[in-house]
Amino acid sequence: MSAKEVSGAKAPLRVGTRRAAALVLVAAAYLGAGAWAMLTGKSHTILVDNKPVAGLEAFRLVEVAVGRQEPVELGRGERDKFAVQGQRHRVKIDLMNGTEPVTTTIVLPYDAKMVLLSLPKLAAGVEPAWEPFETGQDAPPPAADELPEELFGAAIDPAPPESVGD
Amino acid sequence: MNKLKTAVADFGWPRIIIFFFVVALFVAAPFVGVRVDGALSDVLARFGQNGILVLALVPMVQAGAGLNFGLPVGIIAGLLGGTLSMQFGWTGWVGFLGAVGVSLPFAVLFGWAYGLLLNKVKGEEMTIAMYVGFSMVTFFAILWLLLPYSSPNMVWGYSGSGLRTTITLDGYWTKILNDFLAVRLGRFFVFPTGLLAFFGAATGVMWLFLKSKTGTAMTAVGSNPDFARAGGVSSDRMRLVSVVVSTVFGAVGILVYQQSYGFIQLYQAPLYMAFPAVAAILLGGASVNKASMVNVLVGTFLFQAILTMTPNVINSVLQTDMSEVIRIVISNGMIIYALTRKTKVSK
Amino acid sequence: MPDDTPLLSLEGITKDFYGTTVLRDVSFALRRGEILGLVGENGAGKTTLMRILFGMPVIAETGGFGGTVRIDGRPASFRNPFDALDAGIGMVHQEFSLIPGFTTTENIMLNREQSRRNVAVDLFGPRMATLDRPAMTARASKAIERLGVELHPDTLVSEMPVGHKQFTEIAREIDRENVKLLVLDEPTAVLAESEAEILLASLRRLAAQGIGIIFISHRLHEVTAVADRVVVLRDGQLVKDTSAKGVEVREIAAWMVGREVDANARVRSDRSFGGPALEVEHLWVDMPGETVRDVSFSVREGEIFGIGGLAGQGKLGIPNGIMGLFAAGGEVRLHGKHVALDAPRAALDAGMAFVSEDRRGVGLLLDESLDWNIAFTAMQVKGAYLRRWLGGLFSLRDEKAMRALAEQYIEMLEIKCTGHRQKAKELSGGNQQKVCLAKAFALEPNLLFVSEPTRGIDVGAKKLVLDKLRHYNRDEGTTIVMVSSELEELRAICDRVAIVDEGRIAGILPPEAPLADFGLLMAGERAAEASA
Amino acid sequence: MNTPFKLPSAARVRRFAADNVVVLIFLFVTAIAVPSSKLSGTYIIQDLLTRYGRNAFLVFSLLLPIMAGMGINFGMVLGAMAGEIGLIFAVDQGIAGVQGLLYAVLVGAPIAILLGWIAGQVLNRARGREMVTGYILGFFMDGVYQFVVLYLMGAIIPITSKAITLSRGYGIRNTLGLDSVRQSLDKLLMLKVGPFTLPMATYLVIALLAIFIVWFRRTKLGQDMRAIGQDQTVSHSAGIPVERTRIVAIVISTLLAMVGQIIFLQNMGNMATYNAHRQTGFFAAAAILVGGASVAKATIPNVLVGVGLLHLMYIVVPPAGARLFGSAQIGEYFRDAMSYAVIALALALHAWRKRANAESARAGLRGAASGAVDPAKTEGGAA
Repeated sequence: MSAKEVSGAKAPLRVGTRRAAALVLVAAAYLGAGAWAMLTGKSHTILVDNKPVAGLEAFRLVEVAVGRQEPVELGRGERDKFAVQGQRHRVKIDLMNGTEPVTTTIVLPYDAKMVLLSLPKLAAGVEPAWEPFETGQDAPPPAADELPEELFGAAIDPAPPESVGD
Repeated sequence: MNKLKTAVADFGWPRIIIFFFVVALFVAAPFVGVRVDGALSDVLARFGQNGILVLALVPMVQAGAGLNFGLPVGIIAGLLGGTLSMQFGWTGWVGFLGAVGVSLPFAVLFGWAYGLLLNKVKGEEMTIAMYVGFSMVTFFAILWLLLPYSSPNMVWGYSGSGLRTTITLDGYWTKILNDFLAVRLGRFFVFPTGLLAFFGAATGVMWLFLKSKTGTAMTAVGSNPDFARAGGVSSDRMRLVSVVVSTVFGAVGILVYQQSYGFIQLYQAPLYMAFPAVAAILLGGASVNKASMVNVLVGTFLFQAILTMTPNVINSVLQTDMSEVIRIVISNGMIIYALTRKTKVSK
Repeated sequence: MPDDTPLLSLEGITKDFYGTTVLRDVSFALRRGEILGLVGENGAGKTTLMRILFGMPVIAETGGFGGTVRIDGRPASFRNPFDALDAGIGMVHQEFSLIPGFTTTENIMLNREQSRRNVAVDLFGPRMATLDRPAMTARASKAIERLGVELHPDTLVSEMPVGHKQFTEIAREIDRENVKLLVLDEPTAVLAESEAEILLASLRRLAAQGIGIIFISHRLHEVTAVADRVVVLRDGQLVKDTSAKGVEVREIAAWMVGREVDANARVRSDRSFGGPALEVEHLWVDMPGETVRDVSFSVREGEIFGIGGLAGQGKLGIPNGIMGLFAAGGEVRLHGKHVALDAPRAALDAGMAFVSEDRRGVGLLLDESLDWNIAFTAMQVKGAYLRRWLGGLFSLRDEKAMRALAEQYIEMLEIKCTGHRQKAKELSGGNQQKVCLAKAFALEPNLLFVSEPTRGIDVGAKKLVLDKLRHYNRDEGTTIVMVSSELEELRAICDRVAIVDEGRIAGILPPEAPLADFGLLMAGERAAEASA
Repeated sequence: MNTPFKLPSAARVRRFAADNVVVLIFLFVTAIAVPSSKLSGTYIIQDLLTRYGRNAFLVFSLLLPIMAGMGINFGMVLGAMAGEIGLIFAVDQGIAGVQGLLYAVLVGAPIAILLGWIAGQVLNRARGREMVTGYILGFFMDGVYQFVVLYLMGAIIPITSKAITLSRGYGIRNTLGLDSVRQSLDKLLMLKVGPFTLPMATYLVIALLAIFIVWFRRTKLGQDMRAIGQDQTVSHSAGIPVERTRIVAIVISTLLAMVGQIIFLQNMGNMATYNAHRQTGFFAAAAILVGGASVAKATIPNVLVGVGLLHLMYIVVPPAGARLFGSAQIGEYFRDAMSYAVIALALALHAWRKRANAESARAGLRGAASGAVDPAKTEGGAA
């Protein structure tokens, strides 16, 4: 017979182990995909900071780029932010004074939502050049709290005919 | 013991649990600062307000046409009656009774057409009824905008045409039944005599109808269509009658509801109105093919008690408003329970 | 095949349902390549025997059976039909178990599809294998070829003629590699003459390939034509096990129906009848499983007219069609007046009443009380038991009158119940039947159809029901048409008995006619031959 | 024996019309509405292209239950809820882009399987009224969803982001911004053709699903589903595990709906936490029925045609209403009324046809041998 018949009875053991192996594979793929999505998809905000810090001077003018994103120019004491995904990022600093741009790789921890990257530190090779950045509120102030609309609430009784206790 | 067991099984655990839930709510109410007399007054008002809509489900269940998810068909007829009566400028009793009178021919007409359709689709009535109701409501939403209503109390002020989404009945027949011979006891308790009397009368009419020759034939059709056929009864005709009666009660029911509520709500409002009524009758012990007046009374009372008490009591206890969730879960859970139960027609 | 062990042997099979013995000590054997014709009236025990053979759960649920079933000499006990299938026993049922939207191939290979393994099989189990359609078609073609019939593998079942459906079903059974025994239950019932011929030829072919076949049929000439051996069951007992060679159809018919005739059952001295009460011409009825094709007869005033025949031949269709419960056509006249068909109300208004064979389905409102059950039809048809209000503007049920009526019949028919409020479903079968009779009597009909009045009720109730019918006929002068599978019963109380076969009346006999004549009529032999 | 005779051409036209009445009505309405909407062809086509990507996947999830004879799976909203929960977690965890969608799918999958299994069990107990039961089950689970998302999330289920929780400290806000995953699948492979942009990655996913369904039909399981869809009793006696197979059909449908809802929402860019799923089943059902499917038979072309027709109507009717009646609101009500009516009509036609077929099948049993066949009676069987 050309077609191979699927039969559990003929080789139960082999099918059993194959099955188990396949299940392990599925589990591994599920976890692997999850890990990949989490690691590479995690979003971080990098604040690039051109301020004097720990005895290091701020640059007069600096162009900085994270990954392949558009570079931004920062004057002395200025700060900007990059939204990135993943933990490992190349940061390119161009001092705009004819010197070669410096490229460094930084690795952020997974759970750092927002980090403050000091450009003077980075240029001077101080490790680590970033520090976690905590804000009082990590989000825009919430608008008025909205609660769900009722499903068929209006139909049942939108407002009691007479509220309890007058 | 065995008898008790079968009685419990007959009635169904969900109903018993909900029953004790309601009892517990009433018992707990005073401890969390909710006045029982006020709550009871509320429950009674809602009971009368919603009862006729629940009653409207009985004939179709009895005739074996299932739960009338197409109740909005009747509700639309009632809305037509109400708005037309207002347009004619009728107020007070004339207005209310006029609204009922005007809505009846529409209800009979719609019910008849709707019944003809349901007769063609035996076995699938409930899903189709639901969508017939939905399309009727949305179709009439267009008409509310287009029909030449002109009473300034009803149309949008800025454009001068098209009915408002919510029309107040103040000055027309707000609470005309509720306040009729109402008895006030203490500060918090009002007994809505007129409303309950009207509901009682409607229940009586339905009861008499089921006792008539036609009503008997209808019940037999629902109980065993083959038996009825062999007895010379046309099941199509009986089902048609049941749909018409259900639609008429739906029309009257919404008018009673609105006078108690004080507003006419148009457009999308009637879309889901069948669901609470269905939940209530099932809660009262009805099944998909058997329903009685007792089911209506008990079910409406229990259901309205839950709706009134949960926001007050549960919210005081948990410090959060979970009543919406409880209501959704209980009412739909009840419907699912009824739908998944083995139909008890023995064969 | 020179093998002495029989393929199948049944040894002392005994079975009773709740104390009623339906099979008593049945033993016979079947060799390879042999065709065994199994014949018997309804209720002779054929079905039960086959259920035992197939290990149907209903047998175990009702207390198992006595005796031994041996396959190839080894005792076999199947817990469910799938075990039997695995052991190589195939069964072709009377009603088709085919999927209408599937092709011949798909039906033959149903749930035994050839498939190819793929990755998904490892992940989600064998049901993810893809079907190997060419292999399936090849295999189906092989089975069809083995059967020796013309059947296209890609035709949809819904577009097939009936005969081809039957062949598809047989092909499905013989496709199993290990099939050695095939049971066919009335396979020719739905076939035209020519198709039946082809089927019989296929059976011979299969037998020649070494498959043992049990062929159940009421068409005795087919049995004699195809079978090597004939086994006759009557009342649960094996009455004859003989070689089919040289056996006459008439002989088998006599074995099939031949009981001892109750000598004193005949009290039929001074019966006299009026003119024709009911005339039926070219009646056809679409009753599923009981199709009536072309029936004409007439019943005289005051007569008890019996209609008999085997199950599925259409005898039940006759009253159901006349009473308008199933689509019907032809001409029916009651006392010379035309009665509209397809309208139960017309039949009832004409003065006919019907006690249905489907007691629980049509006869009763199981969930309602006895007074409802008894009074309902009279209320709807005659407007009785109603109390009028407001000058007849509307009327309500007269519960008091209904109660009186119910109590009258409870007493008259000796219905055992707790009272008129008891629900019909709580009564025993015999008492339910009496309620059905009461319902018909309450209509005060001038013609009463009674269909299978004694089916499924105990002996005492049986006698009472028959006596009541006889008395009702005598005292009220009501003409009765009684349809029954119990030939004896018909012969005991009827004035004439018609036998229905394949939707037509095969013949009308006086009750005193020899039993073998009745048997022949049931077996599909023409009336001319029977009376010869 | 019964060679199918050629229908006269008028009868054939009538039959075609009867089979496709739903599609024809829709074509008629849109044919009137398109010119009166005064929308440019480019606009309509671009909008349609976007809506295909957004909705087609959801509609595909209805195919398998129909094949298994369970009608339209209105319980697919359960899958939609699972997808939304997945997205809530993806947003909360700050996982962005396509990875965020993948993460949402991975989180949603076990929930969808569980919900699908529950739905399958429930529907197995409601044989013959699967559709209405599925519909109510959607409502019921909506309550449970609300309980979980509004009360448990942030209280028992850890939610880290304050941006999505209500100010009282627990419960998710009514509107969830999906900026981090917004159109990330659509933009993955954007193709510009003339004036149109085509979200090729989304189309690719939909195409893969279509291929999966074609392949699935050819598996043993698919064959079993088809068999059960036609006759449960016969399938059962042939040894096919009917109940299990029906559950599997619902589980797969729920899973697909979960993915479909994620694709839908990534295109929308934000999510009404408590409402997004409520109309999902309705739109999907309307689409597949408009495409000419019935409750018992649905094909991939039905899905594609249906999504196109339904959304064409949704695009053109409101502006047409505004021009014809001076109110876009009328157009909106009109399209809703049309969609509801189409579902009712399609269901009614199917139920009605099923009965007619059963009757003509019974007439066929009588056989041609009878000399007394009443011609008036057999007309239903032939025509």
